[in-house]
Amino acid sequence: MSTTPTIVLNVNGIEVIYNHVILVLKGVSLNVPEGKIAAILGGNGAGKTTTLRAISNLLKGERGEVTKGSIELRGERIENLSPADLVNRGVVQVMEGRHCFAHLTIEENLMTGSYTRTDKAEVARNLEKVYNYFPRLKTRRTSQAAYTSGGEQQMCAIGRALMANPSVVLLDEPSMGLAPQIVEEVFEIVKDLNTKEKVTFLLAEQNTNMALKYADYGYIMESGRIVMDGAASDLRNNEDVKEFYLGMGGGERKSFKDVKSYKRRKRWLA
Amino acid sequence: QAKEQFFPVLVYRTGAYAPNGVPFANGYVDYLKLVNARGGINGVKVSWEECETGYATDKGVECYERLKGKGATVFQPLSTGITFALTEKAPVDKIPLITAGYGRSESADGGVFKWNFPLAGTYWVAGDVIIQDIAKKEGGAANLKGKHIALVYHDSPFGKEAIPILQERAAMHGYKLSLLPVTHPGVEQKSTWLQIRRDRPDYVINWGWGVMNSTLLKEAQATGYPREKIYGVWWAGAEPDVKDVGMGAKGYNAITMQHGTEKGSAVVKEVLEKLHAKGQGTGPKEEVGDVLYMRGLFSAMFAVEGVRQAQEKFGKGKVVTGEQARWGYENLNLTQAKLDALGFKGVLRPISTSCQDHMGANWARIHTWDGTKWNFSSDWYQADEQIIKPMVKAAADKYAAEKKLTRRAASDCGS
Amino acid sequence: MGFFLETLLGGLMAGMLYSLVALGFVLIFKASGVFNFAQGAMVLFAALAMARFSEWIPQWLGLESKLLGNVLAFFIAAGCMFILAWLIERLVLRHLVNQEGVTLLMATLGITYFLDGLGQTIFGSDIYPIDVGMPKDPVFLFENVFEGGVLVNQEDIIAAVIAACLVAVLSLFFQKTSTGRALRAVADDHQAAQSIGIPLNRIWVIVWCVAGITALVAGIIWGSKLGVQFSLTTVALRALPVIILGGLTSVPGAIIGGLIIGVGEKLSEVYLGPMVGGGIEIWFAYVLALVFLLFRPQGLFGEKIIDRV
Amino acid sequence: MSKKIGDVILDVQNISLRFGGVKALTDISFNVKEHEIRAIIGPNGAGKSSMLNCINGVYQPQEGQITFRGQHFKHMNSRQVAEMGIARTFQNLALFKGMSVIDNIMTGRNLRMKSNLFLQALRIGPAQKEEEKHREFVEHIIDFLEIQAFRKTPVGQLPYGLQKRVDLGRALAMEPQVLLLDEPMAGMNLEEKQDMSRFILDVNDEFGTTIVLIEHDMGVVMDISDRVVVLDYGKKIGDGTPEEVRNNEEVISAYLGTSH
Amino acid sequence: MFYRENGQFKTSYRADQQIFPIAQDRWAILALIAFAFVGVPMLADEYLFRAILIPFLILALAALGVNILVGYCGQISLGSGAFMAVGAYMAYNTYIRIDGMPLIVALLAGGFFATLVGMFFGIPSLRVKGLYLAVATLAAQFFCDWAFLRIGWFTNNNASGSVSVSNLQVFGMAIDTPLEKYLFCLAFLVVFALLAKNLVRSAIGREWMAIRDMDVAAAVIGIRPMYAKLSAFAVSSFIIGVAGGLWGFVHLGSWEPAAFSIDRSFQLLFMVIIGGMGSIMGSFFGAAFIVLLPIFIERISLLVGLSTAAAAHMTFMVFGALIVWFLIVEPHGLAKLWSIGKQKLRLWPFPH
Ligand SMILES: Nc1ncnc2c1ncn2[C@@H]1O[C@H](COP(=O)(O)OP(=O)(O)OP(=O)(O)O)[C@@H](O)[C@H]1O
Ligand SMILES: Nc1ncnc2c1ncn2[C@@H]1O[C@H](COP(=O)(O)OP(=O)(O)OP(=O)(O)O)[C@@H](O)[C@H]1O
Ligand SMILES: [Mg+2]
Ligand SMILES: [Mg+2]
Repeated sequence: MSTTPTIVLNVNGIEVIYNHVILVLKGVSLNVPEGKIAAILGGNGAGKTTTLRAISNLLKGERGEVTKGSIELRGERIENLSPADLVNRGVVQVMEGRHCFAHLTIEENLMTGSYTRTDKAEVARNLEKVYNYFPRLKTRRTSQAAYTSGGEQQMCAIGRALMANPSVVLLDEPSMGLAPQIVEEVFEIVKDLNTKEKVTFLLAEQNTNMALKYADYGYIMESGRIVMDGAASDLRNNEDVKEFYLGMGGGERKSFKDVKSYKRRKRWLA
Repeated sequence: QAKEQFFPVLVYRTGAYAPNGVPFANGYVDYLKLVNARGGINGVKVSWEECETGYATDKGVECYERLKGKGATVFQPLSTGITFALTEKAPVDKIPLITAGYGRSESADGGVFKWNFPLAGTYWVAGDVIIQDIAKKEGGAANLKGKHIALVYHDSPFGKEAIPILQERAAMHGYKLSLLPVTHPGVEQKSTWLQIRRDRPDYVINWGWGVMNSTLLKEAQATGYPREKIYGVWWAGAEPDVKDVGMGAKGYNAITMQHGTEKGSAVVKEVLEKLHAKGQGTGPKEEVGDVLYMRGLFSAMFAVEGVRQAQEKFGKGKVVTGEQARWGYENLNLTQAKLDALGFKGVLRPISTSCQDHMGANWARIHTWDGTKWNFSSDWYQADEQIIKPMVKAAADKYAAEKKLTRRAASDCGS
Repeated sequence: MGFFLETLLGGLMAGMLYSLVALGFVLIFKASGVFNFAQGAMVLFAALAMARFSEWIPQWLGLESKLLGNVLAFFIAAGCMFILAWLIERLVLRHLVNQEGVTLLMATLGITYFLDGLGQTIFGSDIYPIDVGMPKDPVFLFENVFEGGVLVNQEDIIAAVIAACLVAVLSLFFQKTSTGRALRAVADDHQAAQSIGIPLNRIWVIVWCVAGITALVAGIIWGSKLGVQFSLTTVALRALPVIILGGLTSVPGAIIGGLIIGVGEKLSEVYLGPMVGGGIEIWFAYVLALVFLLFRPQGLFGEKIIDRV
Repeated sequence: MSKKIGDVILDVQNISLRFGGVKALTDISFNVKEHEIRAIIGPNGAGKSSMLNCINGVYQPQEGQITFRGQHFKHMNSRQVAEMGIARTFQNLALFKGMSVIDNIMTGRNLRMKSNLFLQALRIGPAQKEEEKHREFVEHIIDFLEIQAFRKTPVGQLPYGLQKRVDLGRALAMEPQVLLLDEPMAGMNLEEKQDMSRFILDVNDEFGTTIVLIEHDMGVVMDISDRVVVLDYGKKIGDGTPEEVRNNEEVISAYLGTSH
Repeated sequence: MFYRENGQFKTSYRADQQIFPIAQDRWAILALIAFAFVGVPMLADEYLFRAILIPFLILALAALGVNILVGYCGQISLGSGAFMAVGAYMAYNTYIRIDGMPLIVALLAGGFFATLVGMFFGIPSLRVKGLYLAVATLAAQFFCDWAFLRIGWFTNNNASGSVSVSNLQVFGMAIDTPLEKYLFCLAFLVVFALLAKNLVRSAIGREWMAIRDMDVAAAVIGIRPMYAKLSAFAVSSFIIGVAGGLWGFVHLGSWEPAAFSIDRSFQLLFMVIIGGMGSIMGSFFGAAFIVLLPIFIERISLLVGLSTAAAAHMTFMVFGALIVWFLIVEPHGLAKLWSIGKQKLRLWPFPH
């Protein structure tokens, strides 16, 4: 791929403040090229979720606001669009913490995902596709979302987003709470959609291993700043990344048992 | 700058009771304007300020506090609840309260209620006269025996004021009295009327205020109860109560506080001429002379005449204090001649108060709605002193005992 | 017996009217999770608009026909409710996305104050009649069966039929259409609903508008019965036990709840009231609802309250 | 490993749990020995969380019984369970969002606070002392979990990972004998998982707390647990040491897949 | 610049557990209390006392009670007016039926009966939640309205159903003038605020908040929902009941059930939410807001020459609009706004 792909999402130096006082993002910039998978990595509280919320314009409900910088979708400024407008433009976010509609059944949850679409037949096909991806959902289709297990809800949330037939998906911690092989499946689905349907992904992940395995490009975030970015393969081979995020310092995987009683803290930022 | 006699005006021009509060307030203010147009009280101009209570007690108290500081002459709360609260405060602040036709019935006893003036009638007067009229219709009090009268009342101290007198009379005449409370504001009366349907009382007495009255008439219509058999208290016998029921209320009776709709009276003509013709009137011209407008008008007249009376003692042409005004109210002597001169000919009868009697008159008539307007339908009645006096005294004594008050000594009367 | 039947019927009719007001509450709650205390104020506002425009329009246009005046007034009042819905969304709800239930509830109380003031400013605070030609006088049924017959009001029957139709249409809408589903989603989680592209703004305008028109219908019926006056707002208090009994989220619940409450309070007032001095119906309605709640905390038809960790 | 694993402390016998038609658990039995770290694994919806809910009285199983320290229970009641010394954390973060970190953890001490309402209102003598004593304990936990900086922050504003830590802290504050952890490491990166593992091991070691752990990260499970139960569709399909489980065919096909 | 906690190190947990850990706050609050007791009496006139300060103090006390139930324990209640009424009427009965009953004891007795009634109506909260509970508590409101009108005993068989008290005395001193009444209410408020603050920062307060935030989790860590909820109802209605007694005895002097109508319940809930749920300070802000604002708006409207009716309508509209506006600006109430302000001040002049 020698031609530089077009940039779908361009986040330019944004600052986000919650509650008028808590400054969380301190000038974050990132680019997501068309048809690629980009990952934001970083520890707890680094600001990954906030970044995604800023893009999908869901900050308002959290009493946060973007105070500086700009966000562009295919060259169009989108800070003032409503989340619904964004979905109409093909950008859908899967929120952290599932957020299924508790009183609706799994199937109804999925169907709400297709709210913006009109072609019934296509929606039905899409629903089948989601059920294919997550057979578990099919068996629980008639139970209210609140009464399904954590993992089932996570699948439901992802499935629901896919029902919108998006061109850009913002995935916030898709792997959280999922069994290992489901995690793998989810990433396979991501890859699948990416290659077959050219869906662009921006994901925030803690599971660095998986993320870097499937992503094309990675951003590493700490305390509200991007501290490192690069092609996923480069990051995978970066010594620091290896040590802090992949647990392979010194080339070998450490047992969780041995981490006991000692503690390292090295950060790119003090 | 000449000093002015200041009259606070508590009004409610908004909320659930506004339809009735507004005409009253208009009349009240118009009269004060008229007084100035006539040259003041012996030359003393009057000034006033309205304060909106919304018929709420705590708002009323706030208004009272706000306006009393401005040298208030007298308060007229036009709400039983506010009256109760102010009854406690007025003696401390030495400001009299006029509650013409409402408030505590026992406050007619000036020996205990030094500062209260339920001028020209209390609820017990009203109840008494209604029963008299019913008795007359039935061909004498003796025929009341075995009759059934239902009291539909506003479930509040205001509504409950009627109960003692009706019970007293029931014990005398042997009619059956049933009590049917209606919860504020009175728009829900279905079960009341179901009960009336069942019991088919011979008469229904309506002790309502505000929207309760028109609702009651509509329900009466819907249940087919003859409107002729319904009697309203004087707060349930004005135009807003029947206007939108129209023909549906035809035949409905209400007691008057002496006056009815008085479009033809001299004072109304004067108001129209001196104020409304010059665009200085309050409220719509068409409503001048309506029942509640008249009530406001003469309430203001009482307030003013008391001051005039006080000036006799404390200095003509001077502004009097609340305390001095109180003396005026206690020594009112509105003869027919004086009233006629003020333009109330045919509207009011003489009123004279004393240290013991803070009511001053106990006359009333009945008027009846003919579908478009109120017409008098009875002669003058006078409430039966034999019945009411002891009741007033007993109730006042109870109040005094509870409050550890002693009756005013004779010597206090002159002050 | 005849009297019992009459009380029962009276209760059912009153209940139907409560349902009509309750319906407005349920609609908004179901569709946005907002417990709209302003419903009473909306009923008043709508009724005032109807009453006043039906008086003014013939004056302005010099119309003779009362019917035409009423029809025009209805549409103008409906238009007012639409504008109101739009303003409420613009100025209030939009800024309160994702807030807690109580906050939203308080906001609607704020709206109540505002509407109370506005309505009286524009339309006045007198009692105004609405005359849509409802028959006022009673009819008596079964006169040969029971002494005195059983009294019914045609007006009540008409009102009940209208309420029933409205409910049927609205329940179909909620259960069967995709918009209905979206509305329920919004009630569950504003943010998640936004995130999948449900346009909260538009949805809210629609729902409040529908609730506004329900309020208008309720206002016309109540207004034609009682006259339009400030006290109309208190009918909302009558509707509250209805909705908690029926379930905050259930349209049919509003109806069944209304009937139960209507019958319960009339029977209690007529048969128990005299023993304790009367005036018990209002608290009896609430206590009745409360007792039901003890057995079904979500009301008869409400969605089960989910608490799961 | 010098840890001495004791007798069976918690014994789950033939538990079955149904929700309408959904069989969340079918005839599950396993036991937990004193001082051990016992993991429960299984695919999503297998019934792991439901199992914990049965143990601490949130759900009431239709069949089976639970024995804790020799006492038999058909149904547990949450309060009883807490008093007996079983604490837990939650999969979906059940923190008290409006309260600060300290207050959240202090609630864990509430069971041990004895002064009555009047003393608390006056805050004199014993009430004050008690408050301070427990506060001290809580400060230890805060130090231990390294969340000193967030002491007074309302937990709702903390990032997910720290909230999980507070959740753990609240459970620890109860000084439980058995600690039930529901996916304590979900949503954490490697470093944080290491920290969390360290906390768990320390608790297990230093306080001798028995731990029942649900976790999807096989690395963690295999490394730190002593024995593992595997559930699938509400049924138990494996039980044994990590080694045994790892090589169990059924477990591999149902859960682990091939890559582990 | 001056508002810093830097350099104020706590050497004991006791020091850190103080109500106001920051010294500046401590001084400010002490100064405020001193001002309320000494300064205000010198400055205020009668109108201010009787029409504004006394109602404010009493309603703030009631709001405090409501806040405990609604703000801290999360049980939304619309029955507060009823609990005030119980407090007032029972204090009245205690006061007149028992000879030589001291005023304070009578007021506390009113509070005690309010507690009983409050706990009784709190029982449904064990099963019914949220808005369902809110509406259900209206049962208490309407029932009490009815009972005090209908049952003669409560009003000492007064024909009209209204009651009155006078000649109030405390320890032989008359509580007569506005100033005395003000100080009397202020003393109540300060004492109760302190006690309430102590409660909410103790174990019981944490139990309430835990129940509010997540009741299932609270049960799992051994909090008994029944105890927590009922104790919140009890404490809250006690305070509300005392406030009710003060409202009747000190502010009105004579009252009828309408003084404690459903509007009062709404008003109190308003205060709590506008002021800030779960904040003692918020109750004061809320009470001030709700008591002062309408008066203020009305005055302004009259000043600009509106008629009484128009001014009243304008008051409604502006008041409603302001409530909405404040909720939008800060859904967590004035107290939150205040603390954000303080946070900004702490950062000033170097934001972030
Ligand atoms: N609603 C909010 N109000 C105040 N602060 C918030 C809010 N949401 C997040 N924060 C703060 O913003 C910072 C970044 O949070 P964010 O949720 O974006 O982190 P994250 O990288 O997604 O972490 P995690 O991996 O734990 O999800 C955190 O310090 C958090 O405390
Ligand atoms: N209260 C409930 N009502 C109905 N069904 C329930 C309830 N709780 C759990 N279930 C069902 O029981 C099954 C087991 O759920 P559980 O939460 O125990 O799964 P889990 O093993 O914890 O899964 P995960 O790893 O995804 O958290 C699921 O299918 C779930 O839908
Ligand atoms: Mg995140
Ligand atoms: Mg689980």
